[in-house]
Amino acid sequence: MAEQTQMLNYVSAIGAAIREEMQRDKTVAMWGEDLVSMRGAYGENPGMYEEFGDRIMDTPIVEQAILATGMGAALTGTRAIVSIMTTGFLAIAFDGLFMEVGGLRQEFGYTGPMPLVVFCRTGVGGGFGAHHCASIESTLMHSPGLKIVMPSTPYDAKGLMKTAIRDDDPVVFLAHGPVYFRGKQEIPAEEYLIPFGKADVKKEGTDVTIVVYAGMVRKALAAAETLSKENGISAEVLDLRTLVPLDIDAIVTSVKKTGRLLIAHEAMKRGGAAGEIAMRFTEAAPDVAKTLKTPVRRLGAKNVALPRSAELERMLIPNDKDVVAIVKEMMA
Amino acid sequence: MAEQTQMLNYVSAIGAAIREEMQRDKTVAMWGEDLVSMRGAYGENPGMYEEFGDRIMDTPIVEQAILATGMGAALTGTRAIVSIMTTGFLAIAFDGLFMEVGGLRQEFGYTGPMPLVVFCRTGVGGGFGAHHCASIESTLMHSPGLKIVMPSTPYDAKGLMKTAIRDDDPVVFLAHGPVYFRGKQEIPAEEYLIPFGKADVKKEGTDVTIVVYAGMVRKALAAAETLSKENGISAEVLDLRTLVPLDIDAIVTSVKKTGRLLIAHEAMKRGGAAGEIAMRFTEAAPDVAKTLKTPVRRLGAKNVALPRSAELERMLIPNDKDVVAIVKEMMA
Amino acid sequence: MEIANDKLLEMHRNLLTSRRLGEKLYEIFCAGGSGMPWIHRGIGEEAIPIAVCANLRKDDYLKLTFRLDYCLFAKGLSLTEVIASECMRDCSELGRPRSPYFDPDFGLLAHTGAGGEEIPIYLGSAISIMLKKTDQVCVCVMGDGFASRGPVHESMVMAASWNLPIVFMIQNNQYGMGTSAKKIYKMKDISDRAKAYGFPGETVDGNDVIATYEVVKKHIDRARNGGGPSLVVGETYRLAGHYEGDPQIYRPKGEIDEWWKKDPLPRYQKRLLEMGVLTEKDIAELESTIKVQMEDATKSALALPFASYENHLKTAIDEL
Amino acid sequence: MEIANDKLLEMHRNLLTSRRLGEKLYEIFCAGGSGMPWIHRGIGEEAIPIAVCANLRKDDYLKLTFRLDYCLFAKGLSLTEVIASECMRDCSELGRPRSPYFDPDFGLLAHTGAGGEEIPIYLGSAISIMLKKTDQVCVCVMGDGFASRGPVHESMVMAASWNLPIVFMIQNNQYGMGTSAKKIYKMKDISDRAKAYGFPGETVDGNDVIATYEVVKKHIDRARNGGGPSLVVGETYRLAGHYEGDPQIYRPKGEIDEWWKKDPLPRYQKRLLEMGVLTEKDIAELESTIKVQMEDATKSALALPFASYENHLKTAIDEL
Ligand SMILES: Cc1ncc(C[n+]2csc(CCOP(=O)(O)OP(=O)(O)O)c2C)c(N)n1
Ligand SMILES: Cc1ncc(C[n+]2csc(CCOP(=O)(O)OP(=O)(O)O)c2C)c(N)n1
Ligand SMILES: [Mg+2]
Ligand SMILES: [Mg+2]
Repeated sequence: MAEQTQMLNYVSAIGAAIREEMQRDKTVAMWGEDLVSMRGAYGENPGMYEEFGDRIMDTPIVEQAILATGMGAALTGTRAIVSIMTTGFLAIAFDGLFMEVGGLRQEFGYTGPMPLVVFCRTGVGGGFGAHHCASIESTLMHSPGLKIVMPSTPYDAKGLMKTAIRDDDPVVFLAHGPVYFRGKQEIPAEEYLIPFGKADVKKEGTDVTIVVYAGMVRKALAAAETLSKENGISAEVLDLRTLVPLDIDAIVTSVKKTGRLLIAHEAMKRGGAAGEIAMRFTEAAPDVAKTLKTPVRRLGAKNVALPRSAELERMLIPNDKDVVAIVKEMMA
Repeated sequence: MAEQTQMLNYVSAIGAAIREEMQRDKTVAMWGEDLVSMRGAYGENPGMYEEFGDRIMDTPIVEQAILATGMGAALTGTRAIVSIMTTGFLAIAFDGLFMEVGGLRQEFGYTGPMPLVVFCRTGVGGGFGAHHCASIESTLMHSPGLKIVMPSTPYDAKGLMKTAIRDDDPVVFLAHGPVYFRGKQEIPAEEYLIPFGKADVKKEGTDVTIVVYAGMVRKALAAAETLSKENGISAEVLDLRTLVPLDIDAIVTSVKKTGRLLIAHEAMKRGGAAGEIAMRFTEAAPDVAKTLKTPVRRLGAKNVALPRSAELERMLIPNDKDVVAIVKEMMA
Repeated sequence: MEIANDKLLEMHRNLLTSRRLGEKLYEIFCAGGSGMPWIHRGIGEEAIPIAVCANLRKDDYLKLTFRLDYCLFAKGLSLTEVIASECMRDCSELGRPRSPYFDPDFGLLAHTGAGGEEIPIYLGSAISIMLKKTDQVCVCVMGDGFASRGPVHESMVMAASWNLPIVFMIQNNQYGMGTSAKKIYKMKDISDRAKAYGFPGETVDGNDVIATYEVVKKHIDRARNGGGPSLVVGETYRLAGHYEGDPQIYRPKGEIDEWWKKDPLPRYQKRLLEMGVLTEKDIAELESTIKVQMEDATKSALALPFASYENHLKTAIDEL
Repeated sequence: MEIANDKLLEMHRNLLTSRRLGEKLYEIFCAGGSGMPWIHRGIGEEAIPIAVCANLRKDDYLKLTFRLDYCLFAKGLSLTEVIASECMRDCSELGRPRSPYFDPDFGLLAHTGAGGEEIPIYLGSAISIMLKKTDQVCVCVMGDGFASRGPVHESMVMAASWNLPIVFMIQNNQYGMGTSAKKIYKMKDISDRAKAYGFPGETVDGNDVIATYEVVKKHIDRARNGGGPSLVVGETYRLAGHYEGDPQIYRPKGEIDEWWKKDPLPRYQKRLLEMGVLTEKDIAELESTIKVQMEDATKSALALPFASYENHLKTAIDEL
């Protein structure tokens, strides 16, 4: 059995997915800053240039052009993966991403393929300041045509990246930076794909549904353990994996069972994804909403900028203790 | 009494506010595309150059620089107003606006003043396509340090613009383009300011609270009239006027009375402001939320790009009939 | 450079067609109800797009300025498709995309509402060309105004660094909305801008069809043969207001009249007459042929249905 | 150009201080627990910021590259303030902003995490200067890498159009992360870029303190006297890795050793010794004075409290 799995960390799982897809399809190409010269800005692409040559390329520091060339290439026969170092720099290319990649085809009624993956590191941690740790996924949800993937584990990251590369629509793949090199997971050696819009129950429970993604998954799981051990509360942890499309059915199913809904993310609270998710839930299942045992709650980072301080940063974003505390309130 | 009021349309009311503040304070200056050569991209600044000379200036077509120079000038002794033609072009300057204007002072703990008004035309209408009609206000709510003003009437526009110019923090002033030249309103000749974070009850009612801003206000008022005449339903129309700060107290007060909450905007539904507002309401008043007569509802544009067609556009964004229909559902 | 008579005549036919098409679109706009949300006229600036198209194949990528998109018929679109696109009709009944302005198979990736954003998008097509190792090229024509924008610069940096098969062209019609290009650009020759990227730059009289054809050809051939990017500046003039209704208070007296004298259409016709390539009779005949084509195309285009709400909703990627 | 001995000695003191300060910060970083989230060393590149600062007044606006922010002591910050800022301490106990790197009264508007975004922000200070009609100037030093970015270009367009009092400076240390500037810029001389804007451009050996001082002075004086913007390129070399821990696989063998030979510190000292402005003894004395200052400053800086959570929350504009 051992040869049928590999132990991979998060970033290697993503690398493996890209490599497999580049082997499978010669039209896949990838570019961004220092993918060759530094083997990826975070050292995530070892051996790629050696294997694929000029299908992996270094760009100047021109995020707007990197992003938009991805779109143009994707319309003209290339299955493009463009790498933007961090979501803070995605903000630089916001117009191209939000309006053009996310809307221009629709604006003109063009229904042909545009297979583009925007690959970007995201996630709070390290105290590197707002641009290196920004979480702007909720702003991208407001774009009409962007699929948004935010995996929490190496397994999910690999399966979702393969789906992203094969998708004929543009996909924003937001990789969770703080876990890039943190811990390995057993990954099947044989190929698997994870469909978009399917949330994953990372832990079953009966008292409260905790909807999370990316960096909050780990914290929610830790909280669920504490809640179970110390308070006898059974929390279900639902990992969305993709924000668009959103697996609203999974949320409704879970809340039908638990009667309580908490949505938590590391992104800033005001304007974060939680409000949208809560509203979607209410719209999709007004009857379940009416019979909630307690109003929907959310957790997000404090409504201030992230400073260059790992310590302040930690205090600003929700942790497992915050999850425990709010769930206890919800059970009271 | 007649000499104590003037009849002004929306855009002239804004112009009057800017003119008064430029007269009052010599450090106020304004720049953007074609403010002098065309008297404003939408002809909204007649006579400004004649009166203020080089305190009103034409720029090249460089939205990123226009926006960011506003910030730099505001930090160095200028009370800056920068004009960005439409919110679609605000997306171009998104990084500067969202991250730098909205966060850099905080990131470095600088507490000094930064009096910047970002003046921008917004609002759907005319079929000019996504960039000229985009509504991206909800994405800006996710920035830590941006105040967001979206007035619906000439009266509000004037009073809020004056407050914006005197504010020592950056303010995004999103003027509702489709009503620029549509109808005049009686405006006091003497000076008045409207504080931020104070919603305005545009019509009182007892059955349902309709929370709106900008272009939806007019439609909600029309709907309220229909509901009252044809269905005997009494709707309260609450015009937020500023999205940040949000007058959550006014919402709670109204919903306490009506027991029903509808939030409507012309912006695209997914990721729009409604989700955030609903969540804030639930958080601020969980007890009121528990006793709602029907779950919170929202209206927003369909989740697709705006095409270059006035007709399709009209079908994609909510109108007064949609408000009537959803309110009737909520009352059923 | 010797230009074949066929090419000269093709360009004449296209130049005349573009003039009449521009006039027809203006007529349709003024009549109202066509579905055209606005109009930004390109009259007097048609020589540049026509000379560019004369050097391109169907599989080359081309961006024109939004003001002259209607000249895309010279890239292979039918007049019907052009008029239909301008009027928000649905061309799928013709077996084409809803708007043929967005059709990568014809080398067209549309334009965006935010000027300048297209340049790096089109640059992406040059990356596809490089990866596929074909001999296609990409030509991006942009206005003097939008040329100021950041993404244009980033595209030039990247094109130079990667030696991509792209020709950047600035159609300097002297104005961006109400702002004179002279107030923005302080160098004598805008094509000096190429020096910032280390590729060739050249300025040409953009109202002279033959001169423009020759200069553009040189740079397109160079790009096609692996020579990399370059910049061509075509000097012309915006004879119309920025938009229909523009009071044009910014225009110095007499300037327009001077430029009407340089109108590329009579200039080119005079030249061809002198060269003996064309007769007055040919022109008259061509005029009447075009007139018929134009009426037919207008009729077919306006008979097409408007872009449909139901189809538009199908572009959603998640719930509506 | 005749440079007064005082100025020469001031620059020497600052150059030596900057070297020792860089070493001290590295020591603090390696020791851990200081609050410094990362370090990007600027060793060997100090001549440019020092020569720039030697031409500025307290009320002039200055942006250095993020890598050499610590040289801001030469603009008037104390060593304590610099070390405290790097270590996320709160300087308000010193009667200064929490981070003196963001202090418009000292001409400092901080740097952003996204390189290049500061340039138009600083350009805004040049607009304030223009409006106030003072004789201040703004100097923006940026790396060869970030110089590619769109907002830098837009700033240059706008500066040229408005004739603003700003000097753009590119500190070409030959690399942006792992990417060689030679792979990006295909023109022989990066200062040719100025030709795209119609203002002067000049390249200087950025490891030669005196040459850099003279060239920078010329352009700053010009801006101060209403002459408008210009571009200076200082050629230097990034002797350290991009970040601490960078395996530097992109570096050609031997390149670093060649550049160590051009280290501006010994070069400048040799020059001053030759000129008789300085003796070996002076240097030794200065070294020990700086050593003491550095220890004192470190102690005071690290004794300051970290930026406080409560104060940070006060920056919110609405509910938390
Ligand atoms: C990014 C952006 N900013 C502003 C506008 C508004 N606008 C429309 S056309 C135009 C002028 C463009 O000038 P130029 O590029 O010279 O083209 P021309 O109109 O002369 O053909 C402007 C500013 C826009 N569409 N996009
Ligand atoms: C907009 C943006 N893109 C990418 C990065 C990541 N990054 C940090 S430093 C750097 C290289 C900068 O090169 P250069 O401007 O030459 O400065 P140097 O490091 O050589 O001092 C990059 C790409 C960033 N901080 N900002
Ligand atoms: Mg123009
Ligand atoms: Mg560098």
